[in-house]
Amino acid sequence: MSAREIMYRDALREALDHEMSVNPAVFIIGEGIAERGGSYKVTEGLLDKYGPQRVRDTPISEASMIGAGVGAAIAGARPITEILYIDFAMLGMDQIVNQAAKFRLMTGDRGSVPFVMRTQGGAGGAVAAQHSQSLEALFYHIPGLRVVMPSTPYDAKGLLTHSLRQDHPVMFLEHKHLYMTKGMVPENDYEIEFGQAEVMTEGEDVTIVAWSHMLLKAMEAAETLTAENVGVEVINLRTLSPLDTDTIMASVAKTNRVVIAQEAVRRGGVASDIASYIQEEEFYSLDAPIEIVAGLNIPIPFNLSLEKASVPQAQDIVAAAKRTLEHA
Amino acid sequence: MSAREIMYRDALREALDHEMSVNPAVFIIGEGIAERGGSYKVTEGLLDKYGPQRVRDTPISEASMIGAGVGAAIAGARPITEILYIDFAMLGMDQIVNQAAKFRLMTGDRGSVPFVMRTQGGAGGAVAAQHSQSLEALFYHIPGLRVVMPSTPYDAKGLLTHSLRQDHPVMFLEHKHLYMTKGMVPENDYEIEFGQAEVMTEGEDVTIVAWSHMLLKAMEAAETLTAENVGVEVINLRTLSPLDTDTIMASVAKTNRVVIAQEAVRRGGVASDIASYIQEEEFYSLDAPIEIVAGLNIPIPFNLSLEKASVPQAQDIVAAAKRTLEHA
Amino acid sequence: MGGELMARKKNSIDTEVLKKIYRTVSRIRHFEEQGIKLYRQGLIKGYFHPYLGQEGIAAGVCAGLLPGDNIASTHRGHGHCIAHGAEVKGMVAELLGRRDGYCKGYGGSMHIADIQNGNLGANGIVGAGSPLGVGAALASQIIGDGKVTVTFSTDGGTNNGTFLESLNMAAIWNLPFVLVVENNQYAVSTPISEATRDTELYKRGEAIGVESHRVDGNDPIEVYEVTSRAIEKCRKGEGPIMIEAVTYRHAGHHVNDPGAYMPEDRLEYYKGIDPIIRGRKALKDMAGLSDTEIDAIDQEVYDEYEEALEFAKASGEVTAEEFHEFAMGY
Amino acid sequence: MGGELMARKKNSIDTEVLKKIYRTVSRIRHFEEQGIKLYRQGLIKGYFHPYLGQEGIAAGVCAGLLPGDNIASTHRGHGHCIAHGAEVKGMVAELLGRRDGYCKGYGGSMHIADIQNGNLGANGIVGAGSPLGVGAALASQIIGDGKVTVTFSTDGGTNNGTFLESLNMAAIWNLPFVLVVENNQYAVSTPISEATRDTELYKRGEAIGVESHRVDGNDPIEVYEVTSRAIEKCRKGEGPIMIEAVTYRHAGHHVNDPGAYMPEDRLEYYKGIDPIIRGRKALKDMAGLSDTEIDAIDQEVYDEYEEALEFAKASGEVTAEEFHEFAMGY
Ligand SMILES: Cc1ncc(C[n+]2csc(CCOP(=O)(O)OP(=O)(O)O)c2C)c(N)n1
Ligand SMILES: Cc1ncc(C[n+]2csc(CCOP(=O)(O)OP(=O)(O)O)c2C)c(N)n1
Ligand SMILES: [Mg+2]
Ligand SMILES: [Mg+2]
Repeated sequence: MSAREIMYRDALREALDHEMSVNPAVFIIGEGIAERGGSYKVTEGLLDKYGPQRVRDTPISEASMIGAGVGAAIAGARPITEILYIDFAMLGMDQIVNQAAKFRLMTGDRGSVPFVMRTQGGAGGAVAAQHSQSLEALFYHIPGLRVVMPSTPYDAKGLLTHSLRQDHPVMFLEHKHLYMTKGMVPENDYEIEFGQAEVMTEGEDVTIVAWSHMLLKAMEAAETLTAENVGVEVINLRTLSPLDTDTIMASVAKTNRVVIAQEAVRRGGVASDIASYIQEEEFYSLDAPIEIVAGLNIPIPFNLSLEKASVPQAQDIVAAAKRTLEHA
Repeated sequence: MSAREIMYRDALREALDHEMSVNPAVFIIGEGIAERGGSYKVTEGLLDKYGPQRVRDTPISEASMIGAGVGAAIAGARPITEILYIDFAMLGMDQIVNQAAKFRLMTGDRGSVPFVMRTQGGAGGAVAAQHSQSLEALFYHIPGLRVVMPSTPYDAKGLLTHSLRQDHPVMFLEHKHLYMTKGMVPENDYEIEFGQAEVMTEGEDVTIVAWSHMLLKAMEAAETLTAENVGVEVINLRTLSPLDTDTIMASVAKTNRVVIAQEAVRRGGVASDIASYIQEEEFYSLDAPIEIVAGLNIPIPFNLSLEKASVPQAQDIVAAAKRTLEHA
Repeated sequence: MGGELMARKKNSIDTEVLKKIYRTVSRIRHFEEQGIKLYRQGLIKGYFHPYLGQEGIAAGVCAGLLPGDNIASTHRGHGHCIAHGAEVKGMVAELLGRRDGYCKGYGGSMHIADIQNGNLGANGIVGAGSPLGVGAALASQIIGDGKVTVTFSTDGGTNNGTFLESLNMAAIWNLPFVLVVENNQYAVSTPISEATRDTELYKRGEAIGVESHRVDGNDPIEVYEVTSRAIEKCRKGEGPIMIEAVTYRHAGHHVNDPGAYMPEDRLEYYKGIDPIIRGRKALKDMAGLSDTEIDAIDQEVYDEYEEALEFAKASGEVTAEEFHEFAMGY
Repeated sequence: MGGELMARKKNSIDTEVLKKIYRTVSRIRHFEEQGIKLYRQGLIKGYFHPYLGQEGIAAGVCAGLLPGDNIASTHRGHGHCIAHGAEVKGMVAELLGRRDGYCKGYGGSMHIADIQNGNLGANGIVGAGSPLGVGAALASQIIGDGKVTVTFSTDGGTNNGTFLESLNMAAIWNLPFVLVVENNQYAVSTPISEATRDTELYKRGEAIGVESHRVDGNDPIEVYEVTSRAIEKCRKGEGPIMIEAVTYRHAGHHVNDPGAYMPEDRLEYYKGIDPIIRGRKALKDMAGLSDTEIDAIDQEVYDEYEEALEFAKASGEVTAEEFHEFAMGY
């Protein structure tokens, strides 16, 4: 049961590997995931271990790769479809929104869709407007989908393991800047259930809510703030849907101030939704307006400096936290 | 310049007709829109008047109908693509999200996409999970798209006319329950610019923000509340993106209480985003938590009573308004 | 290969199979005729797309499937549901929106499904069943459950890009997948000749290396012969196969569509080669049944429906409270 | 029609056209070779998909277009951009992310566009250019501007469903649209034989009634002959036409891909029929140019690039403030 430091991508691979080893119905399809081991090396070695039936390269047919995953899930398998960039998932939105998410209702709760779509989003490295989006809000708005956004190697493994053992369609959203990050991960298999946020640091003055790569920036901001004697409670959401409102509300009730940090654009993002619950449930606790730190309302430009200017940085979170502290 | 009472669908047709008559680059494609005049009769008669070049039936190829509209717009025409149900727009999300919305940025502001996608959403008449959605939030989150949701015949004509004269991609979202509603509409052409909400009723006690069909329920709620001596200010947003925050904030600053009513599901809807701005900008004006009245977080079921139970009714708005009044 | 109707001696078919096929045709016909009445009475709400005239396809195809094989269906899905073994009572209850319906009244006509028998559901999105069916076939290949999946699609559905994408995927993986395209020559009021230049849709399968056939969809026996062979090939790992079944609706697109755009003479022609007529003829010619014996099958069908209707009407609706509860965990 | 290379006397081509084609091939070759250096120096960021080896297609196709005709391009789009008349300096500036780039540095390699000359842009979504190009052709038909639109697509792009959907739409409307599928036999590392059973992609066009051809994409002259006739047919209202141009990359998928999966002998074979070699040969055989004269063209190309690079390096970047401002109204 020992843990050791490994990379996020290795943690993901361990989850896939273990579930494939114990459950012959688990399989994975995607572009370049077999021989090539995937663009981020998450599936490396799985072809050799599980063979070409269960680890398959696909043509460039995102809509049908997703649809085939949904169909396989309906028919009793445990498919994973890997989509190279979350941007390309737009090609399969019908299968996600109209099929996967609605099947359980449409069948009167008789059918289920234990389907996992793995993909990655976020800005990073000048890959421009169509390879840099953070689109979790689109899935988050669709009832029936589980939206999972691990920030750490530990979460990556535990959440992916759980995803492959539960019965609902999961949008498992990784981040291109996280694959090479490291953290302690147990060797054995374990599950992190959905809807269980983690309080990363405890503090009395301000709550910072974050997910995916933004958690790292939140932690960085927390360090800066702590050094300035501000008590920061950083919450790692892990899953957006279901959302652990209990943990959020408990923290806000204590700190009375909140910053929500998301990489996605400000307009219509998940942060707004979280804010709407907080102001509803903790109206009288709040000492300051909820601050949302988010991306600019514009597609990500190619130029690297402008890309950086388009998404929030740790210093923006620090500034927002300080703004909340200016209120009495 | 006389106005007369006509139906929402007729108002839409007048806008199309007028723009087609003055601008030979305006054309419309869709399923059954030519001979058959469209499922809601919006395009009736246009084939006869403008011929089969400019009024075309398409195969059932939503992704490419939308993509062709985008391409035609880029190339200098003024296309309208009609999508029968907003649910089917999911098939064309790549063209909407990755192409139409991003083209202006990607071309360094040299290209533009004067494309209008007309479609309709909303529950009504037991058409079940895949024909009943309110999906405006998905477009609202994508920078570059204009999201237009007329509630009245007057707005329908003025907003569609404006849509066809401006240069950005427009998601023009109608509602299946509005086509037969009536209202006063000028005979001549006129434009309603985007981002100009209308205050429908003035009042001192509570603001109700709504759009599309929900505005009618908001007006109904306002009547009930007025009869009980509650002063209600109903705001008809008309466009979600751009959003007229000035009008909203001015009202909230006056009433100190807000209800936002949307037909879409609660989680991750546009209402949450509006709430997030209000709590930010009018934190100290608010006397009560912002109330969001919205659909259940589940796909729309077939059974008509359950359908009705899934989307908000006027009485739910009344109840929410009263809850805000319970706060000091 | 494609394009030519496969010639074969029809008298080699087992009488029980012939009876089964006819019973299915009759059952669907009666279900639709009665359903239209219920719709006109306001008892069925929403959309109702009758399968009238096309019954031979569902009946012929499903007679070649084994219990538990999977099917994915279309918006015009009552026929497929019946043909793949659903009980009429659960279907009527569903169309009436009742709790004893196959989908508890949550799905309705456009989403009717019968998971237990392998009917993965009707679909409100034209063409969406193709990738779903390919996925089910993929699951079977990986799990090794020996099942074949049939997706029923439509002429309109072949213009949804997933037709190409998913059939191509099925092909490179040799999946146990049969794509049955019901070419009824219309998409609502748009004739197929306005939707594509080449109305021989099976060619689209051939172009990507898929064995493809065109059959007379109004002849349930021919449909059975061709598809049952296709299904067996797929079961042996020689899939996928595409079958275009040419047919015609007996009515408008949905109950409220008078179908005025359908030329009289064409309609008369297709009514003359009605699957009921064909099915009866087959029972007489190939199995030696008398009219009385065939009428008895019809009578069973009518009786079954009466019972089903009573059952359905007696069923309650899911309450708003129950539904709220369901929504909480959705 | 499709499948056979169209035979034709090549000596009927005007010398100026031959020179233009060669100059384009040379320009693209140099642009890519220098671009790869800039990339390796860390001056170009993001993705860079070289067009090396495929230059004959862009050069041959665009030589048949008129100024102002529209093209839609792929993720491997530098060649198309150059061939359709873009200035190299604006292109280098774009790849360096500078304000004087064609897209102010907002687009980069994957989105390079040249709206003024009718290049509607490279595309980061494989296959997405097909509906866009069909739309542009539709606009031309309706406005009556006499333009033809070419969409450059890829073998991988024919597996995106919009390939079928949009080509079918172009067909029923007889649009002035040419779909050029650059079949370089790979999608990243996946060989086409693993992506589809039938690697003769032009058949997919034929199956929906579209005139379709297969050409040697490494022969710019053959490409020019076939596509220029196709373009003229489209201009007369006899479109659309699909052209599959068979080719091979000289390198990996992008600069950082060593392309180890590409068999040596295949690569050597294709390098032996390189469009530069072919273009030079055509200039000699058909127009009687000397090596010196051809080298002079190359020299012009090199000089032009040097200037362009200086221009690009001297160009600034859009500031964060300016970008914020732009975002406000986006
Ligand atoms: C993707 C999509 N587009 C449009 C519709 C609306 N619609 C429902 S049925 C239909 C016509 C379908 O024609 P076809 O696919 O040939 O099937 P048929 O009705 O003839 O059985 C249309 C356009 C839909 N349900 N799904
Ligand atoms: C829809 C989509 N899926 C996946 C990718 C990632 N991707 C970029 S290029 C490429 C391979 C493309 O192969 P092909 O289409 O044949 O073009 P080529 O690179 O050979 O020119 C892939 C998979 C993408 N850009 N778009
Ligand atoms: Mg049809
Ligand atoms: Mg390729």
